[in-house]
Amino acid sequence: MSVTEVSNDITDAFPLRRGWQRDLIGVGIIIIAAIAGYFLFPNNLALLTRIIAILLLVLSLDLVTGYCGVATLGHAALFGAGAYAAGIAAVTFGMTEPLSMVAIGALAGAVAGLVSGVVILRGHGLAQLVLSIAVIHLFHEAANKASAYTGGSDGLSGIAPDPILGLFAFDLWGRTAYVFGILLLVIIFAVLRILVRSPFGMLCRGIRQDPVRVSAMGASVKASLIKMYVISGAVAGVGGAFNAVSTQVVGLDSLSFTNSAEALVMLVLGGTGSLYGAFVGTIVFVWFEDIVSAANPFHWLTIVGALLIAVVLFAPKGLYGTAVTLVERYGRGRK
Amino acid sequence: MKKLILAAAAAVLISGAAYADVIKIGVVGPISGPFAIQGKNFKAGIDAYIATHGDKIGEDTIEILYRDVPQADPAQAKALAQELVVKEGVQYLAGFYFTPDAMAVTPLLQQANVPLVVMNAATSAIVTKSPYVVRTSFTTWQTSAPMAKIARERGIEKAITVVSDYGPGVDAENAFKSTFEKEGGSVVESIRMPLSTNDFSPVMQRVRNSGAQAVFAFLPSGPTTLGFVKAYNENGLKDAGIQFLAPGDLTQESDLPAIGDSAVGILTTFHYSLAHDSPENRAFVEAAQKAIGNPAELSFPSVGAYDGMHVIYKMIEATGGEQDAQKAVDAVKGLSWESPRGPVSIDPETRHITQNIYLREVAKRDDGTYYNKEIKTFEKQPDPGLAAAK
Amino acid sequence: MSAIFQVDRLKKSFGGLDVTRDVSLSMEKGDRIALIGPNGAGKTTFVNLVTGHLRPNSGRVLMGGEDISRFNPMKRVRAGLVRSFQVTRVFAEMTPEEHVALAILQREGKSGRMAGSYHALPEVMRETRAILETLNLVALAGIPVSEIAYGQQRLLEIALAMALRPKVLLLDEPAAGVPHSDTYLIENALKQLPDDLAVLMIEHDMDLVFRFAKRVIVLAAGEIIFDGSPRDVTQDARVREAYLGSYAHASSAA
Amino acid sequence: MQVFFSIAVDALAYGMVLFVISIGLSVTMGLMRVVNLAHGAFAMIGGYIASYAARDLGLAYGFAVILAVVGTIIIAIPLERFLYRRIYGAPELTQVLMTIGITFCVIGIANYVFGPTLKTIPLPAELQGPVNLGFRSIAAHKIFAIGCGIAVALGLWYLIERTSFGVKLRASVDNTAMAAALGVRTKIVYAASFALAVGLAAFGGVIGAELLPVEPYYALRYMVTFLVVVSVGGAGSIPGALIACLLLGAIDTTGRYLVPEYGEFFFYLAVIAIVWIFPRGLLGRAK
Repeated sequence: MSVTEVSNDITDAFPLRRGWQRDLIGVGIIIIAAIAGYFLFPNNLALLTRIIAILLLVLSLDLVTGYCGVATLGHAALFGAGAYAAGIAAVTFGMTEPLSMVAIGALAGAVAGLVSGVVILRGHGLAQLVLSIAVIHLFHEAANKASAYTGGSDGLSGIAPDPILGLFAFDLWGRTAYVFGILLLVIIFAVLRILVRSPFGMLCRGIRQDPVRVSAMGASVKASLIKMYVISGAVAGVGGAFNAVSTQVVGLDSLSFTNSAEALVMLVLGGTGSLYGAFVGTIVFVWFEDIVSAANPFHWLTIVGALLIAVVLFAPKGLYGTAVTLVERYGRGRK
Repeated sequence: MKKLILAAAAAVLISGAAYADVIKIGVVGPISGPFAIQGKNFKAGIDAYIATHGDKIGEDTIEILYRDVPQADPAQAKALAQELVVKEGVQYLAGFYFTPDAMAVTPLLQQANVPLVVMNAATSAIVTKSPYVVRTSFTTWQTSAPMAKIARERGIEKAITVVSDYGPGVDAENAFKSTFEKEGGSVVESIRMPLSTNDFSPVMQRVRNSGAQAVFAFLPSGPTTLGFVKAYNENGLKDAGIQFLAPGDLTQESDLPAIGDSAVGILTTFHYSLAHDSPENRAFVEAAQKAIGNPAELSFPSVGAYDGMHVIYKMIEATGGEQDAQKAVDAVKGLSWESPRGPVSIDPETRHITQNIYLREVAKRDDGTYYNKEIKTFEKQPDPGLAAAK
Repeated sequence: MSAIFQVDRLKKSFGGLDVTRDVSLSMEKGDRIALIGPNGAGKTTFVNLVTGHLRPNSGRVLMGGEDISRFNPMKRVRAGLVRSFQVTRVFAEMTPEEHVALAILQREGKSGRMAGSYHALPEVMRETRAILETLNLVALAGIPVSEIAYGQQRLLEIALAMALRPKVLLLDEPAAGVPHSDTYLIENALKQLPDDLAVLMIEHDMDLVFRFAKRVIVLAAGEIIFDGSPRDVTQDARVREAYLGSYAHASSAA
Repeated sequence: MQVFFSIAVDALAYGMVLFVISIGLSVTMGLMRVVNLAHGAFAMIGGYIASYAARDLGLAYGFAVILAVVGTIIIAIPLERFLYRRIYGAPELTQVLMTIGITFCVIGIANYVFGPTLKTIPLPAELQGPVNLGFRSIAAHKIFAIGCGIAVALGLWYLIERTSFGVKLRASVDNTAMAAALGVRTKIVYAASFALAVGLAAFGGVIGAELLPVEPYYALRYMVTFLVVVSVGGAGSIPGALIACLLLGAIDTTGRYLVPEYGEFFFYLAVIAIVWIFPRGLLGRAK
């Protein structure tokens, strides 16, 4: 076996471009789906916009749960921090320019990510879960107490963002909010795909699979995880801020345990550790909830519960993860 | 392309207004989740109204669309309201159990040309957020303040307040405290408990040690009130003669069978008791119990919904089915009618309902059921909360 | 020539039980040392003490004269002290190529980079390829580790160690769990380690020990009872008594 | 001093109620390694059965309790057979998804069958009303709950540490394959311990109903509390859970007495502090 053959083997066995192609296709699908959504459901843009905000939270959760293996039921703390920061900036300090609101949200989310990361990463397994629960309750209670700024349980209303770039005002149909959301989503998704393919992303995947091995390589597990938490916080913060901008209101629910748990359910439903799973899980869950709760609001909870059980039984890696496995198995079978 | 869509959407909206013989009303409330019983009450009140008044107003037929917001979630509430307006073309928004949800929707109203009839959410400020908001329920200020007068009348000098630590709880505390002190009493201590409190024994010990003659309490209606009232009895406060005072949320009829004997003797002030003695109320209760299925589940949000429907019917009559929020709201300003709860009217200034507030005592009927017995009436009470905020 | 690695009177006890008693040793560049001893002799404790996973009661560890006793495990790795694991620790879902590339990036301080990919770094790709070639792992470069044979996972452990370019390498039973027929793979891999690297290998497979080591240290009951050439170890009375038993006769006969 | 005793009595009562309700979860989570978020759902089912038996059928309280425990176990057996058995040993997140799904279904069904109103379980006359302790009074049912807590703690400890079932259970959990090789029928052992956990949940649901009243959202409302208590104690440790319940009960009660406004902060900061110092829980078994 000559050296040239060997290197050919490597590129064949692991073609470096295939991953990038898949991402380009992914971004393409998002854009096409977004355009299709705009024209097919022109009256459902509020729902689609809401999905985008939640999706940013679930993507952010995937960074720490899917890529780093951190189990958390308190991730809404990061989302809510972004939402409240953007809302307070607009209401109290008069910063109503949407782009700067989103930037403020990202910053606040990152800070919240740092704080909760430091606390949550102290524990492992169950202890970690409990720390995350404690964190979300503390954030929630803090927002409830600071009612002078947050509006407490009445919610923070009166957020009136300016037109984007002074041109596009937020309208009743939610078109501006939708397009703005899609742009944010595409940018963040592209950045995150770059991040998870980067050496740092690879390191984090390593940490999830075997932290001891990573530290035996001389890398700091804790520092890497906290870094990832801060990034995750920024993403969730953008989601929260976008939610504040598009709905013009922030409620205590955005900092709630329920919100955190739902995000986790959506992520696991779609499949962890690929970012694509976050898309599938969020869209399926919210869309399912919307349809079922409109069709039969009195029993939808039972139906959603049955869906979750069915997913565990028949698609244990989540919808996306299981689909990928099936496709791969099929592909290999054909070879 | 974009223009085309815009035009098409506008056309749909306009045509919806001009030729509709079906007028859609979007109702947002907690239909599932921990507060599902209150959503059920909305539906019961609405169904009762339609059952007794028909679903036709002139040529037009009423259609109700329900949307579910299980817990306070303003973003979700707003998205659903937006969807109701844009996609379903509703001409009226109604319902709203939680204040933040109602607040979230107010910015939409002007652009959507849709009035909002609040059937429960009880924070005073909601009506100030948009000129298109009308409220047919009550405010916590409205139902709590009279209790302070009762307390003074009954010779109580020192009282303690115990409330859940969230918006309505704080409202109740402020309403009681300011009125009570104005009347010459003193509030020795004000305790705010987290909403998640399960064990009220420690709180009761503090109440006992405070030396107050009465405790004024506010908790959201639901499971915690049961534990609270029981703790009041079990810690010997009742025996020590410390009077229990509260707005009627604590003794809502659907919780009474569970609270049972522990509640007997509790004094509450509220805008509505199922036991209100009038022909209007008897007819209403009969229809609403039929609508809700299980009579034991009927409670106060149903009357807010029932009167809300009355207001919407009047709005539709006034506009002849045209979509004109301003005209609709103007038509009900100053409207007065005989509600199941007693005589009521819409304050033209605040668009909030002016109504009687009743002092009630929980009592036991001969058949073993419990009810809120009305023993005193404060007539034509406006909402003092808005004035207090100024 | 000064010692690259020194352990100075290391002591560790767990609740009154001395597991490591006054262990001292020093290594120089290019050393090939085998650390052997019967079960429970304290070999793994020794490795954990040296790598910083356990804190000794007393004693020091020095790298190139510098006291690294207070370093945490991570800093020790960065100082050039690298270990492999007795039971393979690899990332099940990642490919050998990714493993080696990650180790190289980490060594170069580039593992924190948040953009780009190692594919775009020619020097990393070249070195990765070279290491995989050395260890004959090229054919498996793109397959998730969970799907390759255990013996090859052991090779990957060695590949990772090589990629970190340590000054001192502690190999904890590199042939453990590998079928005897495949031990030669490991042995060949060990031959590819750089000449100036100091290697301390813990191993049970005596054939491998005798072929690999220029020097053998025997640990028994937490104490070094022998430190010398492989030829002498079989002759040492204390070692025979403590440990080797019939195997010593067999191998001396061979 | 009186304040101190007063708080201590409340803390003990609250802690014991928490213990009775949560201990079943410690069994599933610590011994069977299943993150069972549906624990509250089983407690709620127990509460509903007892309420139905005592209030609607007019049966005696003791009989209602037994009926609740047995009935809940009967309901749980098919769930174990068809659902839980699929997630033994699965990743935590999968278990979370499955058990949340079960919880949602139970809530939906309870809402449908029993309606959204509160359900009470009428107490026998002896357990009603306050008991005077001299310096204050305490509800009789709280004293009863304290007794139940002690009985459950002792019984469980005996069962797990002293009986052959306990030996088999611990063996099956530590090494299923080895236990099976030694002739332990691990599936039966798992099913039995699941039944035990569910029975305890139902028992706790009934005993604690005075403090945590039964309604459809019971299953989610108190889930966090159960999870926190068990984890702080160290999943799988009976004494650990007991200490955690008493400790958290004391912290919670003291917080609510002294600084009710900041009760929530007080409680969760304490939880963080405890987990920070004992990352495995107070008496957690090392994995």
